[in-house]
Amino acid sequence: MRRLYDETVRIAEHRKVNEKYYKIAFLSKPLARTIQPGQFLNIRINPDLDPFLRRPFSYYRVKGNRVEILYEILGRATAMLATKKKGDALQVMGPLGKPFTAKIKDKKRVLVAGGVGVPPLVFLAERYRMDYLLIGTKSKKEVLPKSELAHVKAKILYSTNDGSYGMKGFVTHLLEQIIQKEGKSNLFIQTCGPKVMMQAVIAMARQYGIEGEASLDEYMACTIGACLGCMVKTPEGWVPSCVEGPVFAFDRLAE
Amino acid sequence: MRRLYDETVRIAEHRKVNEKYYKIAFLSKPLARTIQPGQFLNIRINPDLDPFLRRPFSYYRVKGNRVEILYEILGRATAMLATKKKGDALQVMGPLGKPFTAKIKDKKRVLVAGGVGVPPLVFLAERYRMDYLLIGTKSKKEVLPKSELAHVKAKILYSTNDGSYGMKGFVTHLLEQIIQKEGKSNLFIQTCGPKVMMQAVIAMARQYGIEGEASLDEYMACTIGACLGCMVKTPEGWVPSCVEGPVFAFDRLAE
Amino acid sequence: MKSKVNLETKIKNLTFRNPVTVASGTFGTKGEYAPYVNLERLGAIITKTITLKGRAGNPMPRIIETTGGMLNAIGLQNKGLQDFVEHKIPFYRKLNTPLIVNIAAESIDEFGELTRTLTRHKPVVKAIELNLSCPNVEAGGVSFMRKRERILDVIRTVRDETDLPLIAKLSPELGDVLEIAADVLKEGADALSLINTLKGMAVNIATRQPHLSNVTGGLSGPAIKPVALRYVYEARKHFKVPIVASGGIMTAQDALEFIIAGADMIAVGTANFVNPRATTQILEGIEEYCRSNGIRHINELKGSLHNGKEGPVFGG
Amino acid sequence: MKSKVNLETKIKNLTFRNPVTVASGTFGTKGEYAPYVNLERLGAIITKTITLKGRAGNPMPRIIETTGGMLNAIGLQNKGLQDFVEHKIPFYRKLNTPLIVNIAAESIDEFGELTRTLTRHKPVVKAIELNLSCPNVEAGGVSFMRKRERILDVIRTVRDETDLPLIAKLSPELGDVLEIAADVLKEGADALSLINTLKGMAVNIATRQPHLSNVTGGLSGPAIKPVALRYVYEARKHFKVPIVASGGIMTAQDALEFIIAGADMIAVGTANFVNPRATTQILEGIEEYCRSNGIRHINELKGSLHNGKEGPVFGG
Ligand SMILES: Cc1cc2nc3c(=O)[nH]c(=O)nc-3n(C[C@H](O)[C@H](O)[C@H](O)COP(=O)(O)OP(=O)(O)OC[C@H]3O[C@@H](n4cnc5c(N)ncnc54)[C@H](O)[C@@H]3O)c2cc1C
Ligand SMILES: Cc1cc2nc3c(=O)[nH]c(=O)nc-3n(C[C@H](O)[C@H](O)[C@H](O)COP(=O)(O)OP(=O)(O)OC[C@H]3O[C@@H](n4cnc5c(N)ncnc54)[C@H](O)[C@@H]3O)c2cc1C
Ligand SMILES: Cc1cc2nc3c(=O)[nH]c(=O)nc-3n(C[C@H](O)[C@H](O)[C@H](O)COP(=O)(O)O)c2cc1C
Ligand SMILES: Cc1cc2nc3c(=O)[nH]c(=O)nc-3n(C[C@H](O)[C@H](O)[C@H](O)COP(=O)(O)O)c2cc1C
Ligand code: FES
Ligand code: FES
Repeated sequence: MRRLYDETVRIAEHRKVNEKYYKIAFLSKPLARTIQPGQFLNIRINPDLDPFLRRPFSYYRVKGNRVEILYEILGRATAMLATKKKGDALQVMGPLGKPFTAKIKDKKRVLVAGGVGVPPLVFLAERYRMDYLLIGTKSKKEVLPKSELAHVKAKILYSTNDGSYGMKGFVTHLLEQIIQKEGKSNLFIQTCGPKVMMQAVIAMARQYGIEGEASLDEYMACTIGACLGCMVKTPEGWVPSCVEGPVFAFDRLAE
Repeated sequence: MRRLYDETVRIAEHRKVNEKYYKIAFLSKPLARTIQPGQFLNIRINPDLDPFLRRPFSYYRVKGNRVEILYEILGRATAMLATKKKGDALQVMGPLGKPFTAKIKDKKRVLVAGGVGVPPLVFLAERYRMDYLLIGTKSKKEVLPKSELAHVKAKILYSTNDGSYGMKGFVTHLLEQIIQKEGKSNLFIQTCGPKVMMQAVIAMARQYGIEGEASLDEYMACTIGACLGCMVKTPEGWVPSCVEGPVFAFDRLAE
Repeated sequence: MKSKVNLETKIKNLTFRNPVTVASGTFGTKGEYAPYVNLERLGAIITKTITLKGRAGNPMPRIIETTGGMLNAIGLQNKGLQDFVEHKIPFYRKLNTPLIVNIAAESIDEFGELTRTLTRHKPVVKAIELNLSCPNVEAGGVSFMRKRERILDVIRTVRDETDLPLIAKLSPELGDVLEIAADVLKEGADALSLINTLKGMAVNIATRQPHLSNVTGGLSGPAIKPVALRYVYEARKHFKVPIVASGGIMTAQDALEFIIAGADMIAVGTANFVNPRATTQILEGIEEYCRSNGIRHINELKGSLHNGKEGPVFGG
Repeated sequence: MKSKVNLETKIKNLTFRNPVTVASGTFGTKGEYAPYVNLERLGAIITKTITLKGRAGNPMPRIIETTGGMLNAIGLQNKGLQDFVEHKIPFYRKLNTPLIVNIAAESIDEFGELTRTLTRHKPVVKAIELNLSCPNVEAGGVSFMRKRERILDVIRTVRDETDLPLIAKLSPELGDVLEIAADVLKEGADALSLINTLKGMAVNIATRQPHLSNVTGGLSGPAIKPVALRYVYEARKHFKVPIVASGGIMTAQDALEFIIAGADMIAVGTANFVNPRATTQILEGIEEYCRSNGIRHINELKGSLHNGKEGPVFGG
């Protein structure tokens, strides 16, 4: 049987990291044990019935018993989460899902991140030696502060839509440059971010025949494979992305 | 047109007064202007949709711009209210309803209070010279601390169901004693509390032919006479207790 | 300067300055919300149901909160037609906001008389909404078939008595909403009002009694919004007539969902109790949305729901 | 020591150790909730709907939150009867908890075949729940009359094929619930399951698309609790058969409301997603309530709703 928990935790730290992201930290032994980047938590934000469903968030960082998540306000529930204060309680299910592949032989590893996909990839790049971490944002003010990226073991490259930081344009342009520079046969891509971004990354990977993994963020309810709400089409048919994913090898994703 | 407001206020003070009551204070000019004891507020406890309806609470004390309410936890909404902290926002409609009659000639005034009826009657007894304030509780631990009653201009008598404080029994026994002592033709009763208590008080008043007023606490939604949810039967027919009350002369209440 | 959005909405030959109105029975009888809302900013006002003779309604408790909504069993308390004509019409005559009078009756004759009298007050009464579906006064055990027959009789009678726009207010408690809608439109109704409350109940586990004296009541509020939205959407697919939508509209977002699904008028109901300024805030929110989406006339938005996928998705 | 409360519940000749079960489609296919709940404490387990052949279900998005509930349009995704028999039955054989298999089909013949096969697995399969009302696969525009005829055909066919207890799961989307209940009981159903989801929808105002790929979906959760409770109460007044209740049961308080209104079994559905320990917490809460109210057998509580006023009240 999988080891799953549903813990009441107290917020130990909660702060706005920049224009885009908020960070919440809490302490929990069961939720911090043997966590791999790419896994996630399912959080009941209020003890009452609004929001009604929980919301999934990736592990952003785990140190000892301390768990951090990094989130952005996208709708009602995340807006409510942002009003929580130190000491407030959250009800948290985890650890959920399958992580990113940690060890790939020989190949150079490129992480491609955007939006809500940044947290798990920063976690991955802190845990393991990566070669590149490409981060795409709209503008400079959404770029994570240096302090949050101090332990990343990878070369970080930025793209912004408005050119206010790093390269102007989409993060796939950065990826294209890396592919040109490093050679397609030498790369392994791991990506998480907005659907359109991941679709572009996967399309490029397919074009060049590069292997990789994407962490999908389907809308979820149960997060343990019971509701069949978050299915992803694979060669074996529909599978729940909360259990079989959220990380999927590119070649398991329908074109 | 009535002067009614719906204000966002910040909790300035929130504390547990004793085993039974919590006190919340906030500052608001419009909600503190020309308030009479017996009037009430309708409070949206959470900015989200749970609890769904607002909840009515009597004015407990008004000093300058400072408004206090005193409440007990009776169900879900009041339990949620109890989790609010200093600085949290509440959405508050008021001032609502018709107050207790302030000035009655000659007669001696007896206030009979229990449960959620204590706050408005303490307010009344701080504002105007009363003769007696009778408070019925289950036991000693629910009796308001002296500090909360320091400014009451009345002789306070207690009854407790278990006899742990004041007279053992119901508050109507105290009332009976006062009637015997002062004579029925000399009294005016104002009461607020649990329905059964008020029914007993009114029955006794009728028996002795004593005039008085009761503040009813019907379940309410709109609190401005729009939903017809809180009606009380009077000689003129059903009237909304949120607008025509909550204070009603005994002789306007159906037997 | 803010660009102007045209929010004009029509039912038959009647033009409303904007689509925001109030749901019957949730806005008082004359001006209870005036301290919070400028009544002359509303597109229209729909009255609480008026019956021929006054009704005392049900005993207390008449209301109880539920998750995301409330149950009510007011029982159509009102002072009757004569009181309405004498005391309410003069109030609305002075108000520059179109008045829609909601009526119900126990017999066809009463429906006829109500309609005749209200039609005589045409300069003030701009349209009639027929409450065909109040769950709190319906005699129990009436089959869908019988209800349908009764409804058709009502429409025929009322249509004969007036040329005022007739809005038929329906609820799933009556039977198949689309079937009934088709019927009432055939018999001459000009518009649909969707939906009235759903019949529900709540139990007090401490006393083991129903929370409402009437046992059951009508469920309203955002809890029923998905159901209301679906009926508006389905009715829009089938019929071209104007639709007055009600069911859990709390915010401009909610209102916009209904408009996109096909509603012409937005009736704000239970929301008034929770937020007394809901109506005008919703109006402002609709305007704001139109402005920021380059919509110059609300008609561009109405029924604009489309189901084209925007590119492939992994689960799509 | 805590006094023991007898929670035994029966459907026909079948005895369950307690009334707490799970609503079809909300508890996975085999043991997903085992990390959170001791499955052998449940009174019974009801499976997700099984169809004869596997079904792929609808594209994503299949779910969306609404106020106090959610919409789902899973579309009865399942691997079909054969997979169930081969891979799920062995799992449940080892589990000391009665299994109720929920089935649906597009034709009478398929219903027959499903029932025949499941009846052969009787030692494991203890009862059959007929999903007569899934709003996500029903062909649109089917009239209430046609639905009713189809349902009766299904019951007759299935009754002929099995002596397992038959539970008919209904929803107001089928027509008049009480009328249909009377029909299905006359044709041999042993129990009622009330209610399946209500059909609803939600609109994304940013894209002006429906939130669900299927446009509409089934509304579940506490939003529909008042409606579910009312149907359980009404069915209890009319029929003596066991009733399996579902519709927004989140807490023991909710469960107790349903039991007092007349439910025999409590099917916990959407609540599992919000609180994975909902089932056993509800069980404990029911026991606790019985103990503190001096109830020694759950039957004392069932249908104990009474409407006697406790003395006069000012509005009463
Ligand atoms: C496995 C997984 C891991 C995630 N990790 C993170 C994380 O680490 N940090 C973070 O900020 N967010 C993360 N998300 C996304 C997060 O769950 C959503 O942002 C959140 O549920 C939005 O809730 P809401 O009520 O605020 O917005 P809603 O009102 O539900 O939606 C508002 C908008 O947010 C977007 N949205 C809604 N749900 C999702 C979703 N599941 N994925 C992406 N966008 C969505 C849609 O564009 C929608 O229009 C993750 C999602 C998944 C499935
Ligand atoms: C005009 C007025 C003034 C009030 N002033 C105060 C006050 O100053 N302090 C205070 O603590 N309470 C006051 N109340 C009562 C207060 O509004 C209720 O206690 C509150 O609404 C309960 O909400 P809940 O969700 O916690 O309980 P619910 O879950 O709604 O109910 C739990 C239990 O509380 C009781 N209850 C519910 N509603 C009321 C009600 N309207 N009146 C009395 N009992 C009720 C019932 O016994 C019910 O079973 C007042 C009520 C009214 C109408
Ligand atoms: C307290 C209350 C009273 C109502 N009275 C009436 C009425 O008299 N006539 C009527 O047609 N509808 C009545 N309704 C139904 C509303 O007009 C509306 O159709 C329904 O509540 C759904 O909208 P909502 O969820 O926004 O409230 C009433 C609703 C409530 C909550
Ligand atoms: C995600 C989901 C899937 C469901 N699948 C089925 C199903 O396959 N068969 C069925 O009869 N009911 C199904 N239902 C309905 C539930 O069994 C239940 O009757 C309904 O949701 C009301 O209960 P609830 O509010 O507690 O969830 C499903 C409900 C949900 C939320
Ligand atoms: S969220 Fe329920 S199956 Fe994935
Ligand atoms: S609470 Fe609505 S009329 Fe009194």
